[in-house]
Amino acid sequence: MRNALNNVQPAPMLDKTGIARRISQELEDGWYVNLGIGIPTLVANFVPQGIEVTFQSENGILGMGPFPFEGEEDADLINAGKQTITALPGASIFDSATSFAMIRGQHVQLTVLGAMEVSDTGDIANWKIPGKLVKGMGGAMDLVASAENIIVAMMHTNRAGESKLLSQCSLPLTGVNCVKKIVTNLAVLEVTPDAGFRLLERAPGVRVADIQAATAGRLIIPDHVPEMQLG
Amino acid sequence: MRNALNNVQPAPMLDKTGIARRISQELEDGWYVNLGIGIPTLVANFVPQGIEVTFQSENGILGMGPFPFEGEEDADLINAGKQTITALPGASIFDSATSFAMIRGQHVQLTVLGAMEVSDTGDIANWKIPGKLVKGMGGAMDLVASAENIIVAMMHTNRAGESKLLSQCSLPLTGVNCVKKIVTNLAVLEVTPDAGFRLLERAPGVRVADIQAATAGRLIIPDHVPEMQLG
Amino acid sequence: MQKQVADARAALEGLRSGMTLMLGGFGLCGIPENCITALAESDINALTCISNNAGVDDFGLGLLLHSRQIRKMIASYVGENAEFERQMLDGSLEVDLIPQGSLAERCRAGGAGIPAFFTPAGYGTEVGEGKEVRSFDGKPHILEHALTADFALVKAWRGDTDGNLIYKGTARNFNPVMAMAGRITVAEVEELVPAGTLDPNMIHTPGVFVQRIFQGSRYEKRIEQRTTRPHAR
Amino acid sequence: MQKQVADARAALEGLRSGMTLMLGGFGLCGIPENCITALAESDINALTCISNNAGVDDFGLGLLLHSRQIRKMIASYVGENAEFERQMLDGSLEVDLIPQGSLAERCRAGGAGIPAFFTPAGYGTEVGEGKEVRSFDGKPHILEHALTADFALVKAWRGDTDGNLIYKGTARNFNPVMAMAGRITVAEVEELVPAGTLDPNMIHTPGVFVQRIFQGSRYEKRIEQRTTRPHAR
Repeated sequence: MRNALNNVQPAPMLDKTGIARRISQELEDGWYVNLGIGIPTLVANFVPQGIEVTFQSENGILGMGPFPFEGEEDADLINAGKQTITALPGASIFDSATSFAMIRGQHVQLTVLGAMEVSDTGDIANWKIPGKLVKGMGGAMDLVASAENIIVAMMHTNRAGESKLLSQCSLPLTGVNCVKKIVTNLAVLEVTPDAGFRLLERAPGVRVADIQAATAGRLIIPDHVPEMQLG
Repeated sequence: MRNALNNVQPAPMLDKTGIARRISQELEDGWYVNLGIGIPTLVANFVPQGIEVTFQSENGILGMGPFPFEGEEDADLINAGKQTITALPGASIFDSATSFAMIRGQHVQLTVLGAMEVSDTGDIANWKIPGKLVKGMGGAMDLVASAENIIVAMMHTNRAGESKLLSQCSLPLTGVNCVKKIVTNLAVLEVTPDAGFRLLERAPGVRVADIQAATAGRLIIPDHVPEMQLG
Repeated sequence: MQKQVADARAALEGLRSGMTLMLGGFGLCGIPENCITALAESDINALTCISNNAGVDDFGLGLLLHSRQIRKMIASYVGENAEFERQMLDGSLEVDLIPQGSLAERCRAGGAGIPAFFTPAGYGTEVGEGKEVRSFDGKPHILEHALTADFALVKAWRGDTDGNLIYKGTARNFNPVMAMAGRITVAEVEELVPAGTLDPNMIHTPGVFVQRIFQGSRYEKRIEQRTTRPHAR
Repeated sequence: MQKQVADARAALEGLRSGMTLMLGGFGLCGIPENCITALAESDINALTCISNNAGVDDFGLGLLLHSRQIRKMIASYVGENAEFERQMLDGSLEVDLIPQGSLAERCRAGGAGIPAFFTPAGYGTEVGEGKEVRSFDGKPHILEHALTADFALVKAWRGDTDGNLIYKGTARNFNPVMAMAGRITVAEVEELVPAGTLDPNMIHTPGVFVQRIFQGSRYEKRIEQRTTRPHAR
């Protein structure tokens, strides 16, 4: 409730790090996890103590470690964001077909990725804006079509202040009926099978009304919506 | 024409080694070759001087060498006939899916295998006899369906003296329209696209009439049928 | 998350009668000997076993046939086993024969989330009967479906505690593709080393495909056809 | 049969304008630098290039874009290249974007003689438009077809004179699957060794997939995103 008294600006909310921290609570011991570019990448910094997860990068590595020390960069060791990385003990390297065999075959338990829009039936759009230059979908379409658990990490609204949680995506789709959970700067939401974003948690200091105002798709609001515990 | 004068027995013919020697003349420099069990295996002993071929065994090795010296057998190094083998310099080992990717993807230039029956349209039957115990097709169906060059190595007739070169196979098929060439104890024959075994060569001392008598399928006999040159 | 278990018995926890198993190996080369022994000592039965071969009478899958623990066998070649013959003839063993390459690719597909693919193998034969046919570039192909298993039992040469595997020689064969296709994949290895020991660049089966791993013991590694040449004098 | 050739120029003999090429690499990691340079120095054009990315403005496939030698690009992600953008907008470059996993699997399929397979990736999106849809276990999939190329240009770390290849780190990426799918596969390697030097058990691409091989020179191996952490003090 801090900041709530003199609040004339939009409600307090999480920053990108906060979103990543909240998502890290979803990790389970022994999971293999693919993190997309942007906010999802930050999740690797907040793995809870006592659990072990292995990060996969779809260009062909399991057991991705932190960035290398200065001067120790290896041009032959990068992640899917083309960043120089390191390999942890127990890592393995493989080709692109094997990498997506893991993903498509649901051996990777969790995918975290960003989105431009998510619909209340779990559709996701994150690769193309008509009229703007297309960069390509990379591995996103394979990831969203395959993963059993897909968490979208994104801001609740776009730069124009419009909701990114819609009843139907307006942008070209990356995948349909695939997103299970969404963590934004305002809330944690679950996509229910019968359509609708079920509000699970509020960001610290954020009111249900703020979330309602920022959500264009159907929002299911339980009687009690706890505040996120970021520990 | 030796043996032809006092010939009361069936015409002279090649033994299994002779068939293998004749087939070895079909090898071309740089080819990757898969040899089936039985007569085909013998072909490896007669690779012509000056050419280099690499033998593939479908259980997962390229660059198969000769049997190991006594006492040097390795239980972890066998061929598809479950025989202990060696690996030559330049060999590579791979899994079964990769092995058949090579075969199905036509990276292996020649397959030599045995048959119970071949039809004059190139059908082959070599895996099952109704009423007898089925052992399974192993890799034969993949090999015949995929290879660009398939040479069948077999006796011209079965133990009952019946022709194995038929207008239609009577046994369950291994593959259809796939056999290109047949080398038997009596002859070399080519399967023509418009159906029919074209007689290319006679085994030493064997007469065209002998071949005709032993061939049940349509036989196309050119004016001149040279005798095999086994060098 | 501990993947390492003590032995085959611990590794097979949850394996119940009626389940479908994949077992790596070609002939007796690269078979999961310890797991097979543990199964033979159990009262688990009515198994569907997917394996390229069915062992010999007194070794490999032959042990499970002898004890009548196998209800159905999916294989490409089963010609080395008299017990197999008996049970197939008396109708107690169901048998599905699959071309070897299709078997391998169907396992890989099962592990890779590819539900079905077209292959030319078996077209025009009884293998193709009842299957969808489609021509590509004028060549007929049949549609084959992925195979998966409740448990995949594989054997590797070396493995680490994260489940990374390295096979030796042609003992590799079906093991890597079956490792991919098991809902629970159990790897038995001749030598188990701590994670970080193996070169990440030289892993045959990445640990993500392996749920349980143990160091096996008393490997017989029988040779089916001991072929040699004499030493030159 | 000699697979070893002197250099990229010799390796590309027979590569003509209008052909379809596959080029290994992910970003600038593991790209066939020598072959790309040789192509840039040639007057070959109107190429269809299949590659996960399209290089950057002054390196990798960007060099061939700059010289307008590419007519069509088949890729999954092309976001690092302003020249690419210009040519796509002015209509001189045709672009086909494919999900990365489908791209990899389609190349493997091309090399493995699998003409088509079902995958869930792209269903319900524009990638799936016009493609056959079929549900397996209640989940919709689309039918994707194999890709092959007149030439596949791959880069490995070490190779031998029989064409066996070993890649280093994540420079492996698309190289092994593209090596399988080229009618002529050219491998450039950082170190070329005599056949028999490499451990047969540790080959990533068996020589059967490689028709020509040479030791490259002057590898730049550019880093796109140099990310580091400071040394602990």
